[in-house]
Amino acid sequence: MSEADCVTCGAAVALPEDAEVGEIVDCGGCGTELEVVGVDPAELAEAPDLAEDWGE
Amino acid sequence: MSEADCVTCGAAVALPEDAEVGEIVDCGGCGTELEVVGVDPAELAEAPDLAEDWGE
Amino acid sequence: MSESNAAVGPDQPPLIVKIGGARAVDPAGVIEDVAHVVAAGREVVVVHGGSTAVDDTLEAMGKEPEYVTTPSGVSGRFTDEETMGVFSMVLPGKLNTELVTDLRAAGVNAVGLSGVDGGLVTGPRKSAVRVLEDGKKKIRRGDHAGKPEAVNAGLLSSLLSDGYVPTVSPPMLADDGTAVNADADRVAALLAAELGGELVLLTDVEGVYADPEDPDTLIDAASTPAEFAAVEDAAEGFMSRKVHAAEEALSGGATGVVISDAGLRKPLLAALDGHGTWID
Amino acid sequence: MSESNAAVGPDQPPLIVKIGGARAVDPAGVIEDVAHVVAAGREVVVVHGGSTAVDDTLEAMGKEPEYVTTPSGVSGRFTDEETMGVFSMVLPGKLNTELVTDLRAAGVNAVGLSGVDGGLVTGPRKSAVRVLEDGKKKIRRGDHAGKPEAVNAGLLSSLLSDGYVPTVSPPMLADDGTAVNADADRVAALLAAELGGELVLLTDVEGVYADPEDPDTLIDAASTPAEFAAVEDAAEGFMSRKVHAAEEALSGGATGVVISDAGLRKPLLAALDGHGTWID
Ligand SMILES: [Zn+2]
Ligand SMILES: [Zn+2]
Repeated sequence: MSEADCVTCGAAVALPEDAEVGEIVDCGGCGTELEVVGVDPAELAEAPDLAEDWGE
Repeated sequence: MSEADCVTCGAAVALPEDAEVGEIVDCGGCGTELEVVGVDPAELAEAPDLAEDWGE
Repeated sequence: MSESNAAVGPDQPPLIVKIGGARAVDPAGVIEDVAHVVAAGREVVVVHGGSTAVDDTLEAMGKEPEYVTTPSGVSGRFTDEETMGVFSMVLPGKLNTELVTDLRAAGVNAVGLSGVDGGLVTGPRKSAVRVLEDGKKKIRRGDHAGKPEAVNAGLLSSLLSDGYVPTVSPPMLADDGTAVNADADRVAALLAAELGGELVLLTDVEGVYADPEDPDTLIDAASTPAEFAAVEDAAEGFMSRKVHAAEEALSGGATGVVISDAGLRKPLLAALDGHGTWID
Repeated sequence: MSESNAAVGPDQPPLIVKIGGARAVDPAGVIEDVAHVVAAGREVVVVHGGSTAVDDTLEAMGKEPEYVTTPSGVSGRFTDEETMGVFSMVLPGKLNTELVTDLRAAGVNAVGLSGVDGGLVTGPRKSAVRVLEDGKKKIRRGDHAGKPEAVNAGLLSSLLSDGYVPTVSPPMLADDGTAVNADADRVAALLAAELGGELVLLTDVEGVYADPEDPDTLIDAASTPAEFAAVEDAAEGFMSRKVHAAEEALSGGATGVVISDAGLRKPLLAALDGHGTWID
């Protein structure tokens, strides 16, 4: 299990075993939604806030 | 080998062994171009005069 | 709510008709109806989709159509670059050409346009989408989809005043300059709003049912906020999108919307005559 | 024969540019050139084909493209109903949408149209064709092909005067009401004739060679009947069709035709500046 720092609060965030690029994980420290942008090494970025639209 | 009458002059026109629908045969009597429209029984029609066009 | 023959006069607002796209649906009835309405002097815009035909063509080319579900449960096509090419083949290519040919054969002076032509339909690109896959929330990027927000009204009105029937299909032109997938109901709603027109959404059911399981519960009309809220509550799945489209059309300036059955013998005239669910 | 910068002024006749259809040909150069000419105030119509892309798509769908040879040795596509569907997918669908998107991204106000739209290009259907197969003369029926003979000039000039760049592809609308395959060079020639315009046929060679084996024998210009006869004699295969198209354009009212190389860095400006074979 790898981990990476939250880009907002700096807390260490543990990635699930089978984490995939694109997956969204929540920071346990500040609650920020983080996008897994790399798995080896683990890297996180703030997940874009995408308004969900009915005509998707 | 089957034969059919020329639609123009009435002469008997012999069809090749392997005649196919759509094939064009010439009447030996009057020279009319005849289209094979049936093979069993053999049937002939005047072949349409299709101008050949460069942009075909 | 019946409009009877007044619905086809030249003093009526432009009529925007959204139909399915595939010839398999047999649009002969609606084509005759369009010819009738146009002959009576009313301006008409036809909009079509054709998503199932896109799937058929993808499969014929050995590619599996991909649908994703958002975290809140909305399902939709994920349009990668290759799918976008097939989308253009099927909608503005095969289906639009067939529909324009059929309309012209019925005496309708149709001109086919995609939302890309002349920048007819533009809006923001949505290239990333949140999806739920195997219980995981993910960001999927590379979606060729967009939200129709603006219309080249000059192109549309110029064609209408010259006597043409614009026959419109997705894709639209996104703000990043790419051609992208857009919901055809929503495109039709936007055009109806822009033209201050009446929108007829033809579909494969009679209209909106209070109880989708019970055909006796068809909602005839919704003219008050409370009635509209009841329609919104009742609409499920694909029907909820049509109701959303109706809402966008009306809030943008459309004079009325009807959701009605494409399978009736004269489906467009029937809708104009009061069949289906009227919202205004 | 050089026209230099005068070629792009607003006082020039409309310019009709025929290009290949597939993005693979990289039309970026010609797109920039079209943007340049349009910005200088000249009216431009773009016409494209895309036959090789039709073959690629047929093959991707598991269908073999069919070509037939006429008794006099002219080779051409036989377009059965299924092929016609794929033709519409590829030309007005994928390729036209891509080209309009690319033109718009370059600042050109392009509107894509097939010959079916608004009855833009009409003429007789040629459903039967004489072919030579295994040494036998045969009649093949069911060909979806036509001869472009008439243009909806009103639609074209209305779009041009509104500042659009019509971007046109086959099919055309046949007199029996069907959408059919038509030679894109010939469509371009007909539009040039109708508009009294200048026709640029961009191709994959420098122009017409007196001896196709010898690149030093490029014919620069043909202005007299004798010079034109020399061009006709020299042109072989696909080039003879371009020369026929040039002839139809000129006899119909086009002001001039140039056959030039699409592979040059600025292929359209180069053609307007005197490259290729000029016929007038
Ligand atoms: Zn945090
Ligand atoms: Zn005879």
